[in-house]
Amino acid sequence: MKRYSAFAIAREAARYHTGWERAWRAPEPQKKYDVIIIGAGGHGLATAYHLGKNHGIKNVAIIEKGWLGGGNTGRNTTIIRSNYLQDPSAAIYEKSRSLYETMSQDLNYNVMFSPRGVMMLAQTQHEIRGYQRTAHANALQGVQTEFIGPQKVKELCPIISIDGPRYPVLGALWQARGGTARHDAVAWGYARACSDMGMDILQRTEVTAIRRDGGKVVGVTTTKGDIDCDKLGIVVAGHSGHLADMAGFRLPIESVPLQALVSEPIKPCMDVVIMANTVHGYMSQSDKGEMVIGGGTDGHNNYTQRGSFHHVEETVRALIETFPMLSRLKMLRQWGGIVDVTGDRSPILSKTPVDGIFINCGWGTGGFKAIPGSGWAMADLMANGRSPLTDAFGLERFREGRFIDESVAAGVAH
Amino acid sequence: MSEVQGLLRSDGFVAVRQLPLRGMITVKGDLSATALKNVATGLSGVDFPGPRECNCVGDNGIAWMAPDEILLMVTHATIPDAMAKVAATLQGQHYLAADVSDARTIFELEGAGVREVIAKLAPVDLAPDVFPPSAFRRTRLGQVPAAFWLKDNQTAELICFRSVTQYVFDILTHAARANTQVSYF
Amino acid sequence: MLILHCPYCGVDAEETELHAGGQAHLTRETVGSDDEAFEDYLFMRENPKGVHFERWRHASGCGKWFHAARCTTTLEVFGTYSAQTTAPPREICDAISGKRPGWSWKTFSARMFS
Amino acid sequence: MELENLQREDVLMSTRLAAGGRLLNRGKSVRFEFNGKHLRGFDGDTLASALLANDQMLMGRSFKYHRPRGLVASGAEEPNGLVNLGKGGRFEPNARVTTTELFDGLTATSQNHWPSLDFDVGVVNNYAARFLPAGFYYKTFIQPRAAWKHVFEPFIRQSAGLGKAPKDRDVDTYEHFYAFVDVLIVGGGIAGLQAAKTAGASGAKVLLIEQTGHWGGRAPVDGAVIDGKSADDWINNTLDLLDKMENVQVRSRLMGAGIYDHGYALAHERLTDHAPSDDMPRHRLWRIRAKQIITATGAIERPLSFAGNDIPGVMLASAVRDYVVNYGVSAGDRTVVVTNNDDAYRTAIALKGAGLDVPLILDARASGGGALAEEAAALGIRIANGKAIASVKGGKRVTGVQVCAQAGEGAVLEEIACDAIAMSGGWSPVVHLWSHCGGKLIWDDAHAHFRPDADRAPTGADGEPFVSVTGGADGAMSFSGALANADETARHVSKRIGRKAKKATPPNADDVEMAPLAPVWKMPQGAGIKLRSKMWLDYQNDVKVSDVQLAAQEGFESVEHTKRYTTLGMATDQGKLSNINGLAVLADSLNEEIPQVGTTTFRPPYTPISMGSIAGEATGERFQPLRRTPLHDWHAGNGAYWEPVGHWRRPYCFQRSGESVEDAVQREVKATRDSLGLLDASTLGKIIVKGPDAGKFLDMLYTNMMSTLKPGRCRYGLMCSENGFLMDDGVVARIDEDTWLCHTTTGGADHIHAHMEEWLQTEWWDWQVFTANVTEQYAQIAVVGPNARNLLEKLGGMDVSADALPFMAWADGQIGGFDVRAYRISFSGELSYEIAVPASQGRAFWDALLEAGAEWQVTPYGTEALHIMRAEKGFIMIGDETDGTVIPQDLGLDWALSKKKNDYLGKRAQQRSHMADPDRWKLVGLETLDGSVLPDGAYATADGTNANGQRNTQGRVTSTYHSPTLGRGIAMGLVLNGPDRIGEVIDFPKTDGSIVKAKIVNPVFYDPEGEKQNV
Repeated sequence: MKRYSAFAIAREAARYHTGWERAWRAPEPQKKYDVIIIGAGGHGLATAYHLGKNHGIKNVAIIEKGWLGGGNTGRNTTIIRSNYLQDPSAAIYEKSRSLYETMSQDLNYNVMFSPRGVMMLAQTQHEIRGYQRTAHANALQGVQTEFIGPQKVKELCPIISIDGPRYPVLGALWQARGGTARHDAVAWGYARACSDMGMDILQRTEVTAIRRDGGKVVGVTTTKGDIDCDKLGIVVAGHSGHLADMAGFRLPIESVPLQALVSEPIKPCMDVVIMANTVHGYMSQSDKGEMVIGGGTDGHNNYTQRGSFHHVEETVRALIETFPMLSRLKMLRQWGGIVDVTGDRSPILSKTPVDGIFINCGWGTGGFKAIPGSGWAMADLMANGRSPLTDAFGLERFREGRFIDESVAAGVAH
Repeated sequence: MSEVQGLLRSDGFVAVRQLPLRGMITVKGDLSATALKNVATGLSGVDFPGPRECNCVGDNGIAWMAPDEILLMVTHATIPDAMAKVAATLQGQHYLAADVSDARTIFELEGAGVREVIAKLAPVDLAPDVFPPSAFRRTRLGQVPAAFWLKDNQTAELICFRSVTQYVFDILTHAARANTQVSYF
Repeated sequence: MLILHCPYCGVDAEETELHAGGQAHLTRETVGSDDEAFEDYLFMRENPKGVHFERWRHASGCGKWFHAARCTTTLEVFGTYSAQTTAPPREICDAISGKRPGWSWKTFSARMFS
Repeated sequence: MELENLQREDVLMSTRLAAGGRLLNRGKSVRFEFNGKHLRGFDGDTLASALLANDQMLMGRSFKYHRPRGLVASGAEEPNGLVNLGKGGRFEPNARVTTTELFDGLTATSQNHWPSLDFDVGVVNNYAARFLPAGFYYKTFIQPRAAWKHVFEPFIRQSAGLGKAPKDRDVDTYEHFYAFVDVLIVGGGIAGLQAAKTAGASGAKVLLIEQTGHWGGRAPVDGAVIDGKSADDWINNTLDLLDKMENVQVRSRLMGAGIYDHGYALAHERLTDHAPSDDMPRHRLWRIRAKQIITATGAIERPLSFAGNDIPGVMLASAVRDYVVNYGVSAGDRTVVVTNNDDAYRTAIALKGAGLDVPLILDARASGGGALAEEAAALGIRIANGKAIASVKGGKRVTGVQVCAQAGEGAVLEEIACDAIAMSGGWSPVVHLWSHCGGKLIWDDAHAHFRPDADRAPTGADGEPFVSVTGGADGAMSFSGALANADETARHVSKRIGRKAKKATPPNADDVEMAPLAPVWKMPQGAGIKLRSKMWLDYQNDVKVSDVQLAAQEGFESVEHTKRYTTLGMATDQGKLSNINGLAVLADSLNEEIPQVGTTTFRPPYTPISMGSIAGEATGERFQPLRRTPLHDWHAGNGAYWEPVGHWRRPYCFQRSGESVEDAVQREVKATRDSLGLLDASTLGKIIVKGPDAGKFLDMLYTNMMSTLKPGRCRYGLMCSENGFLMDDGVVARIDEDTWLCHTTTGGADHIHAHMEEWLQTEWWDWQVFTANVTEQYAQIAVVGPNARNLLEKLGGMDVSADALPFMAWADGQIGGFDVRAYRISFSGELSYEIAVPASQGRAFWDALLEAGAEWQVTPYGTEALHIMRAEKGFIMIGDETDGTVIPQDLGLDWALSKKKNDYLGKRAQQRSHMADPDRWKLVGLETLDGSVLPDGAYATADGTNANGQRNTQGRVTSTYHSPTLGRGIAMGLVLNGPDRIGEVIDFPKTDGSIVKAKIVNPVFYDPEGEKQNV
């Protein structure tokens, strides 16, 4: 694989860039792999990457129904933070955030990780207390956050209106080392690295059946024929229930649309990521200049990748209340993604009732920030049968009543 | 906007007026039972409404709220007697009657554009052939629950919860501002 | 932006007047049921790509809960009906089978309670 | 030599023609300002036509290379003409000049350049263009790690973006409107008008909407003759006819923005953009429910890809024609036309007709054109068939073209001086609205475009198609074709809604014979990489043919990959001009057919709509409902420091002048404990539960027994979710044999009522129970403190003595002449009554209490004093001690969990292993050794770290206050085995790392025997 660098670009420029090679191979499937990962989204590719990098397991296929990175990886609002309340969440999200810091170098692919800081606004007394609690928890979890006052909020984000009228900003939970990254690049960078390790990324290949020998998985049937494997990872946000059904087990999952929108691009005016949970909206400005805005989920199952417009209305009016300047911007584009929501709104990284099948799902609205950590942990789980980062996220927790509930800190799990 | 004796009022292309307290009793029970029908019509002096209808003359009326619920309207002062009458009549039956007069605010909207003022705020088809006078609708007005009916093609009465009186007045007034007619209906 | 017909008050209500209540026809498990049955009752959901039975409340209307049969991939609504049932009525099932040949309530419930 | 002359004349180009301009009112001159220059236009101009008329072709700079950008189009598809419009509270970035109607006093500045439009430093990117191909950022700026955030990213962000960020609060207002129709028709061209006519004739309710301020679309510009009349006449007749139809509404300046499920359509109306006004809404967002929707959105002309096709002066042929015919403006004096189809000849003919020079028509088709070509030739215009543009000469303005053979590799045959180029690569139907809700497309080889596939239309709630398409949007490329198609579509749609349109023959238009188009995706065919690197696909985002080819070469084979890798079609025009051309280049690079490659997804809105219109009326005071208690105004007038609780505002405390919030709270607590306090408790939920099965129902709802409660008595109850967690609490009063009144928390009122109804309607529907939420019927006031009884007795009317009204009893009666219901309950540990009066009496009763209570220095207190007093008593608070993960057992509330009942909501859940775990954290009191106040939300550390390196913990603070009563900090918290560890001291680190030591104590800090409340 030719390394990317300014020099490489200069070299290629001389010949009008006719010399660049494919970022990833387009192979035909082998008969058998040690590990098959279903789903070439960020989480699936990251899992494969870490299987190879951390555990030397490189005879791996990643099977993708459509195009790699074509699901929620490329449809989210790219927020990266780890200021979660509960220990298990903080552990995996902080692992993830730290991996983001070196991802461009690790992958030799610029994923544009921009640690510009993430701010969760406290606009009620209840939120203040919730975020102060989170700040205390984070301090013991090794997550660097602080609770800041309204003036600091205004300094960090001049376009915000801190004096209401309706919901004055009373403070914020501030994680200076949170930020954003270029979502597509994360998938592309991992894909290029996996391909370079000899892994096969099989795009436009749909899994139509999961083959078992009694209680153990032996392979999958795809639109390109049968492929055998020893271990199978299901990492298909939005379609997890469907795949689990094929494998013969059920999940505590519901799939709902989550909506997002962007404004037309404007010159830089906001260099932080803002989350306002009382009014429910979150926003950052992309490098292109668009205000990237995320909102809520619909309350009903829906696989159309089209949400209901009134959620967009709720989000936009809420953000205009806190950012009056938005009113005269225009909405350029709105879209929806399908997210898997679990009983406690925390993810599932777990063994399954079928021997050899592992599942990674249920990230709800918070999946992007977790990609590298989730891949790291999932690879650990698949290679070693358990991982300290995934122990708390097992399927059995619902039976035991041992939930990981993040909503308690007045924070929603975006 | 001005305040006359504490009652809100604004005049745009449609006038928005808060009306004085009206006696309102939520009655839940078997709407097909004669006793219930009789006490309701007896107290209000109007015919018992069919589904999605409201019959109302002045302060007295009956609105069909749900298959097992009506809103009985009487003059505010007569509430104690009305409550007693209902209790006496329906005694022994399974029913619920609650005085909700003070939990509600009632507005009157008056003007040729009354339909479109409501249509700016509620997801309801107010076309004359679809929503004639005496049609009654419980729905969402802006961000709060509300119910309304047309007394005639110029006049509507609208009920909301007391705590959001100011909000409902504000959005109605905004919708009724002069020069903002849609001229749709 | 869905529109559903409220079988109680007869209003065609739009989504903003309704409250979604999740999967319909769950059987309540309680004291005496084993952990698995109880877990199923609380958390395991059909979440189908296709025909789905769900609960809705006409929240800013007559306040009644009702059931809807809806396709989660096309959002086609096959019908709405009383919430006071433990299984979809025959005409609803027929309507669905008419539109989705090969479908039947049994296969649905079988998967649901397997 | 000739070229030099042209350079000099350059400044004289593009002026208003002496005659023409069907949309202009030449009688009315309009003043406006661009980049500080004071200019004039006419009423009827767009900002684009007015700027052009003032010789202002250069309008902005491109996104990436900051290349000079001029007008390309005349409508919504314009990618380049974007300006900062207006000032202050009416400032709008990225306003599209082609859809901005000129008005007197309009001010605009160009965007994305520094220091000036003519000299832009950012253009260095242009000289470096060869080093900045598609996706170059992914390949560089990788080392050193910190550089991206601090060096590269700021630079890229600065040069990206377009307009300036608005600074001031919007001074305009917005609103929504709901419309319900049988048939919505989007697009007011001749097809839309005809469809409205036919659908209207069926009696259906029809709404016809048009995004611009005028009707008829392209037909008048293209000289259509319909039923022997000029297009303009036919349009006006038709409008009159529609106006007479009661069941038809036509609206202009109303753009179909998006189509959503179940017939929901979004339309954006611009009421004052063309005439700013303070007393009208700027925009109105229509939410339309249509049984059927017809999109008659027409088609958009495609550019041709030749080297230098982005130089100002290169425009769509149709746009050049529009400016001449509609606005009497010439884009240039010498215009070379280049095309692969007949339509562009109309431009040459129109220009000639306007007395302008057309030195040459380059027709890429070896076989040339049809009737229109002959007409052009007859006018003496030179036509070169099979010829193409090798490259365009010029910098900030076209100065000439180099001609080559389309079939070749670009060898220059001759050079022609010109100052404008009118190009046409064919037409693409506007399929956006069709596609928003799932409509699929098919590839039409003859016209080389995608058009809607009628067999795969969007389907509605009934599973049947609800969107149809007609006219140019359906690929009908002739007038008569469009009209016939419109009539047929409208009939079909009418049938779908059970109506029938009267028989009538569709109008007939004279069509010229057209020669077939020849797809041309690259010009010339064999262009080498040098030329391909100068062929622009996306003008705004600077995406070239070579970029798309590079993406394909690197394996970005999905159209979505290519789009995201190159940013093709991601600009503010969302690829209206570039998508098909880019797709064709991609297909070519992959050796696939265009339909195999497919298109990207079309998402709403069709063109960008204002955020303000989306928020509608919900701004400022109307942003959200603010719920007010009957005493709200008194609070507001007496120093209330508000705390939002749900949509309510409750006084946190009442600040006196010069008093801090903290001092006020402490004062209120002391005054209440020492003498007499009043609390507005009106927000507490009050729900009547009545019926033969009400007791049985409440026994299921509450963890404790309610059926055994005696009439006249009250009982504190807990409610759990079916998942076992404590969700609400409150005092339940039994009113009579079959009636209970349940108090809930403030936040609980609505959702607990909904919770009750849910169980009654969906699980226990055979139980005879009715409920009613009467929360707002009453003003409820807590009269608290040693003098509470004295106050009520002073007002007189009912016996409130310990015997007549003992603790946890209630009674109806009169106090001070008010009809009241008095509850003898206490949440403060003091002698306390909660008195409910009808809401309309609330304020008067409150005033009476204040007046009579003066002798005991009666003190209204807020929520914080309430919290402190309940904490001093060790009472839990929902939302403080509970957070959705806490069960009653954690809070030592086992006494409230009935052992007699074999079932209640949450009981089974609480038997699960984790909830039955003896090691759950349990409620205790906490006292700092130094008397300080424990930090809110602090955790107690345990030894060591867990497997993930996180510090182990053994408890946390749930509420913490300074107690004025005890003069020290007190707190409640959940601690591992807490109740068994009374007296033990544990560590609570602050966020700064310093440790606060606290002793585990009994949570009841004040009057543990309860003597005070029980007097």
